[in-house]
Amino acid sequence: MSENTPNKPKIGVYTCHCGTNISSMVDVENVRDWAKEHLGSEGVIVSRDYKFMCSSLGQELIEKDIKELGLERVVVAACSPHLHEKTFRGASERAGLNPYLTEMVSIREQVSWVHTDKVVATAKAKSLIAGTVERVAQNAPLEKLKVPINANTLVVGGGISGIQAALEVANAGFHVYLVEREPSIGGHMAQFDKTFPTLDCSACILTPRMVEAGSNPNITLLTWSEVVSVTGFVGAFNVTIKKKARFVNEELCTGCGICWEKCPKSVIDDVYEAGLGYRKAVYTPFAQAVPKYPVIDKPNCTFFQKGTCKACEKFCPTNAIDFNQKDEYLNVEVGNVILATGYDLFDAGRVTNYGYGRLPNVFTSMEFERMCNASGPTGGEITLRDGITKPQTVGIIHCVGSRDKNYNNYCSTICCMQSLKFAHLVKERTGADVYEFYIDMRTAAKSYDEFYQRVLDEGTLFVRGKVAEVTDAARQPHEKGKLIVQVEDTLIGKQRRIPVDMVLLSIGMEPRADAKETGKLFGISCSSDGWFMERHPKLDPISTMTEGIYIAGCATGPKDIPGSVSQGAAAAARVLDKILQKEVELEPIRASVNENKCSGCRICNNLCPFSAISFMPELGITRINPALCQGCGTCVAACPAGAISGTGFSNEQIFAQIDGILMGI
Amino acid sequence: MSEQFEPVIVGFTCNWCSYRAADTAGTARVKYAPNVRLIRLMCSGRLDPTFVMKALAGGADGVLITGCHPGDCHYIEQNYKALRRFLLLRRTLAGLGVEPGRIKLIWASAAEGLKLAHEINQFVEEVRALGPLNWPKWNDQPAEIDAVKEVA
Amino acid sequence: MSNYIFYPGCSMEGSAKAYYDSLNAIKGSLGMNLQEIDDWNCCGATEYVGMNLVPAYSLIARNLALAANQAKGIDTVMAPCSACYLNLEKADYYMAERPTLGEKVNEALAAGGLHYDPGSIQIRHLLDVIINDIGLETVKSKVTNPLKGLRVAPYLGCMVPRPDYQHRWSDFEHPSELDDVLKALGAEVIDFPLKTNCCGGHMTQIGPETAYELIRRLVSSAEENKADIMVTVCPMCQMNLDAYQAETNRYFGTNFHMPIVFFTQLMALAFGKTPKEAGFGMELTSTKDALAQIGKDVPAPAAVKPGKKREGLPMPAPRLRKYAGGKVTSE
Amino acid sequence: MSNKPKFAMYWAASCGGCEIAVLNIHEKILDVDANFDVVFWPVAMDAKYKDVEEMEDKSILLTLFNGSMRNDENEKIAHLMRRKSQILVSFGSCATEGCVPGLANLFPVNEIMDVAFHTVTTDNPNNILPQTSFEVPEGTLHLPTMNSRVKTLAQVVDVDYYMPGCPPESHQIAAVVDLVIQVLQGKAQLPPKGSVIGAGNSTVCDECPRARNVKMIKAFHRIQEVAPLDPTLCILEQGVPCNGPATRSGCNARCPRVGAQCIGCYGPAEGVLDYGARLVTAFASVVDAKEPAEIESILDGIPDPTGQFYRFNLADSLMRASTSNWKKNGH
Repeated sequence: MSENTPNKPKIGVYTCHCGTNISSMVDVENVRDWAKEHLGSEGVIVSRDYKFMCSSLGQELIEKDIKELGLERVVVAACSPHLHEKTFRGASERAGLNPYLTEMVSIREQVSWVHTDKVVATAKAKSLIAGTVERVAQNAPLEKLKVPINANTLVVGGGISGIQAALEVANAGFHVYLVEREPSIGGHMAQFDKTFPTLDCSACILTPRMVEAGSNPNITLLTWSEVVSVTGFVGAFNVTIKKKARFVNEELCTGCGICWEKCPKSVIDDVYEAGLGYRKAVYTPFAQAVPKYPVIDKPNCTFFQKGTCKACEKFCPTNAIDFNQKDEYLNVEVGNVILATGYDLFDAGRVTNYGYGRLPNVFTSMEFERMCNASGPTGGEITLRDGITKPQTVGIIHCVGSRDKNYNNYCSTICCMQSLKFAHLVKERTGADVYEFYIDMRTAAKSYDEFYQRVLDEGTLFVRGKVAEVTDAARQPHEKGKLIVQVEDTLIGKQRRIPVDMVLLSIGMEPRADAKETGKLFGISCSSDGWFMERHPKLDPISTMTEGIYIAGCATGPKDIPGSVSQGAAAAARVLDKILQKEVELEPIRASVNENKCSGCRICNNLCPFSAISFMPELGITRINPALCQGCGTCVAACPAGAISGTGFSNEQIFAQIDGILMGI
Repeated sequence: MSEQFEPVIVGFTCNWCSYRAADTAGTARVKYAPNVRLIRLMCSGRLDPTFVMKALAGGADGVLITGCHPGDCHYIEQNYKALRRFLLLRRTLAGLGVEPGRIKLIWASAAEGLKLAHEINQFVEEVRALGPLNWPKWNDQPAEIDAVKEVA
Repeated sequence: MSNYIFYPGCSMEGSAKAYYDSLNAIKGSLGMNLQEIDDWNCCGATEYVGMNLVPAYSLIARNLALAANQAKGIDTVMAPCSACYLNLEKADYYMAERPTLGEKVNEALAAGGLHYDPGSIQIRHLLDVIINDIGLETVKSKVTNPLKGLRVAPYLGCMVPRPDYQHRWSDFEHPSELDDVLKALGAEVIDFPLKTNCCGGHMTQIGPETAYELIRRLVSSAEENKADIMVTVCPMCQMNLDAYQAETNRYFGTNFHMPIVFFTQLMALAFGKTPKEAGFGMELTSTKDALAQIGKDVPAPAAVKPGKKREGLPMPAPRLRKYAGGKVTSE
Repeated sequence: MSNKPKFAMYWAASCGGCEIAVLNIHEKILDVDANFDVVFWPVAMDAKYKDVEEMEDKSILLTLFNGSMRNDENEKIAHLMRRKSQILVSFGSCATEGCVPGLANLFPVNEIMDVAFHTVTTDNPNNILPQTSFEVPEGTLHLPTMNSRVKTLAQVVDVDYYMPGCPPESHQIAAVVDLVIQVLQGKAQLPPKGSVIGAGNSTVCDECPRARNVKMIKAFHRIQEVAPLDPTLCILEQGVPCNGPATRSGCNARCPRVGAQCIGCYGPAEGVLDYGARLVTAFASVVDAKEPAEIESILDGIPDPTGQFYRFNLADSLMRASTSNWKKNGH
């Protein structure tokens, strides 16, 4: 029933030498002549070879044949289609042939480069070509799908990466909805004291950007908010955003701060102060918060819990406190989405042998950031938990939770530099001796290694080895009352016990705990590590498999600030490119349902992760939305009635290719 | 060509992981057995059991199906659907006397050129050990009565 | 009543009699019904598996096979001794993980008409059973005289929480189970940093200096943390820290006095049993001061009647021997 | 002899159900008689092959040929009827896709013989097997020779139309008879050669009144294990393998309507290359599991997938027969 059509289309076969890359292992001339003789019956009317098919001359060869010989199909046997499919389809198109009537055969990556017997390799090349010749005869001309683009953009996550992305798009004159979970934008960067390697004050460089984002008329700032549902597709997403009740009327509030001065209830601040400091039940996370409006932390608010207090309401000069405020749900239409949802910090408590949570003077890197910060709980004083004692010796442990098969295999990339920064700050402010316990030093970015050298010169002591444990169990008198770092110094090949007063754990980054759900919400996937997955890890690191959804910053993997900023900007550039095109072109590889054949059995209904498949109860049949369809073909292969067909990879094409490949047998 | 039996194997790859794994193997000049001829699909989820049957009935001695690692599918989770089909297909073919060892499903990420090459070599050996399948070319064109041998 | 197949192991009848007695003293109130494995044998302790796997595992698996036969609906074999527990776990785990080993072992068992399918029975330590089956609430409810003011150092030793094949323990560096039980008894539990460090095991026999150092670390850390008494779940640990403490003092010229008992002994006390019932008095490092903290007295050790002094050499004197040459070789 | 167009029907390897189905068209049978001159219909009237052989080629207008190609006699007559008929209809599942006789292709012919003549149900002490020729005083007697493999009619001769069903539904037969008569009267056109007639071009679900939802199946059951079957809900959804989704419509969902799963007698839908493959992918698609072990255990609910998927279609499937069939027959 799939048997080849009686009158074959005119096919041209072009075999590339690729210099000697192919011809050294495949007898190209022989292939050329064979194709003419043996595939003539299959419609091949011309077969040529050329040194470099992808060169402009090579392409012209094809264009000329299309025009003069009226070729209806083109097969190029050369490298992988992932390299040059666009090239040759472009050539065909210039010559007036629908690009989707041109196919490539990979006889370099799949033949000449991986085999060693020229006879066998040539034979394999022939059978692959035969397969593609049969296939291409079944190809149908296709048109790219065009979808109009809504110029509004959604940016999820108000860290530095999201802020950057939002500003770029807004400054280009398009509207942005910037959604942030916390009461203020700023993200992790707002918590840091200094940034490596320049030692700029983090707040000083971040605040202006935050203010800009807060005041830009093209940016609708939605803090204390979360995206709850996403429907639609590239160009026309429909997003529902939950605005959690602030219990503060933003119209009336001036951010004067009287409410949190008067609020009697202070709460340990686990988010911004990393558990090292306190905040009130009504609060803004930090002084430079954007927006300036506070939120009331319901579970901790005396009024909400006990029914009395209302101190904030009493003292508010503008009556902005509103205990009756409810969660709101906002519906927005956007054309593109940028996810910059950032990272979670590794829970140091999981590495029990480092004693975090048990041994008071073991701190995490974020705790230390807050401690160093002039606006932090100790006003920038570096002390032990008691808040008084200055440490004489400090041990900094690298790779806590990273590069360790018990926790995370990956390198968190920033810990080395962050640890060096800490070493510098400790020396600068306390003059204490500092030990860095590292597995490898990774300072590979602009002026990072120089900073390493600087810290070396400052006299920080480096011990190469993975710390086995941090304990307070002294073995020798001089260890008494200290924290002992037990480590194998791999450079001298000895076990060492180094007594210190304070231990800093350079904890790694982890994907957000809810990254998977977020991924599902936006129809993108996570890698096995849990980070959002790029369309291509090298060549397309900020777009995803779902058209119109872009990812930036640490949501895609551990990154430093420059990396996050550039990704934010890059994602914005992609979005602008889409917006300015006014419509997107989608690859026309799509599935469609033959409604006469569809019996509405609904076998396919649970197969599409992009929810392109929907059942029409009134018609008793299933339909596929071409704009949502990503072209994977799973439903095509699944339809028991053979009612679903897929362009580009139709049954007929694959059947023919199988026949062709097995022709010689 | 050596004397030993050289199996003919048809392979199906997804466009994103395993086909790129083949590219990676090529770029790295990893050498592997030439017995497998790859057919590119967009996703292992596209694999219709008919493809496998057609290949075997058409003279292939084995069929290799490759896709992205579970959890890494570029279409989120379609490789799981390929897995389910593969498992039921293997049972069905066993009922027709096709040794389960003749069809194999492997996961290979774009980076795993070496792994793909290794898996291909291994599979070729496995099929070689099973020997030729050479399914009969059924003489379908309505013809004169074909000679029937005495039985019983 | 929750039923368990019970594997006491050799030490319970010897060096760890206090463990045995105290367990018997409390099992009733905890509603534990223990069916001892008939005709059980030694688990091979810590050395044998290091020498020759098949016989070692066969020795262990024999107990498992017996237990499985005896099970009759009981799915758990409980061992109070850490070494026994670990050995049984090991055998069960590796017989499954290495089928060939499993076959060899079963071959050996077959000689005795036995067979064991790994995984067919649960292997659990007494502490695990008390925490997860009986539950802390029950334990609390049985406490009649809480151990108020007694500072205890909970010491598990290395064999219980590691390698933890079945993921039964809260953590393999700092598990909290023992602490929780002792807290439930009303004792003041110190955060003992070395709770899973090694006691030296049989190094006391083959490299005493090494063992002494390990013992020293444990005892001194317990003292530093102002513990009145150390509590363990392991006969080996108890033996090393108790019996070799004096040796250790002598070796380092220190003067540690850190009694160490089994957690079941303190449970028994807290449940209102007498120190004697709780198996006190058998330890070598006196628990007198410790028990004084909770107003208890240590029963006088059963008077050992002086054995009659042996005279002469323990072995027969060398006899003159003549050789063919007729030459005397020794006198 | 009248000059009415001639009609013939033949019965090759089949059960006779097709004939019954034709008679089941009730009074319509009279139209057949009124419009046709029935020249050859072994089951209904006496006729000899040589009578047919003597007819002019193409002298029979319509032949409904049922039954599969099991032996050389079947094939001879197939060729004969092809020569003599203008319109040759592959009538019923046996002729069209091999049907149950086609399942013989799972075994070598000699095994089938053994089962038929050597099993306990057959008292055959002297191992007597039918011979294809046998000498008697009067001369040589002949029996048809078994083909190595059961074939469909179209695999032997050129076929004009296909009419699926085991047997074809009588209302469909009636419809076809009507059509041909109308064509004779010049009121209608014959469909293009090679088309399937007397059937729908969707699948059974299209005609099935049962409610259908998204399917997530955790276990497959045999129908008798699911009692009571929800009379209003899709049978497959209730875990009973129902071939409806892949089976050509036209029977008006006869079996599902009366609470039995579709077993697929109408064969594949239009344009489908392999019927079984459609069911493999359909059933696999609704399995609700991701872990290989769980998937396998769910699939265990379909104990004989090959039989489930190829009960009617084996002889016309891509594979046609099992290796044991063609290997043992030294294909």
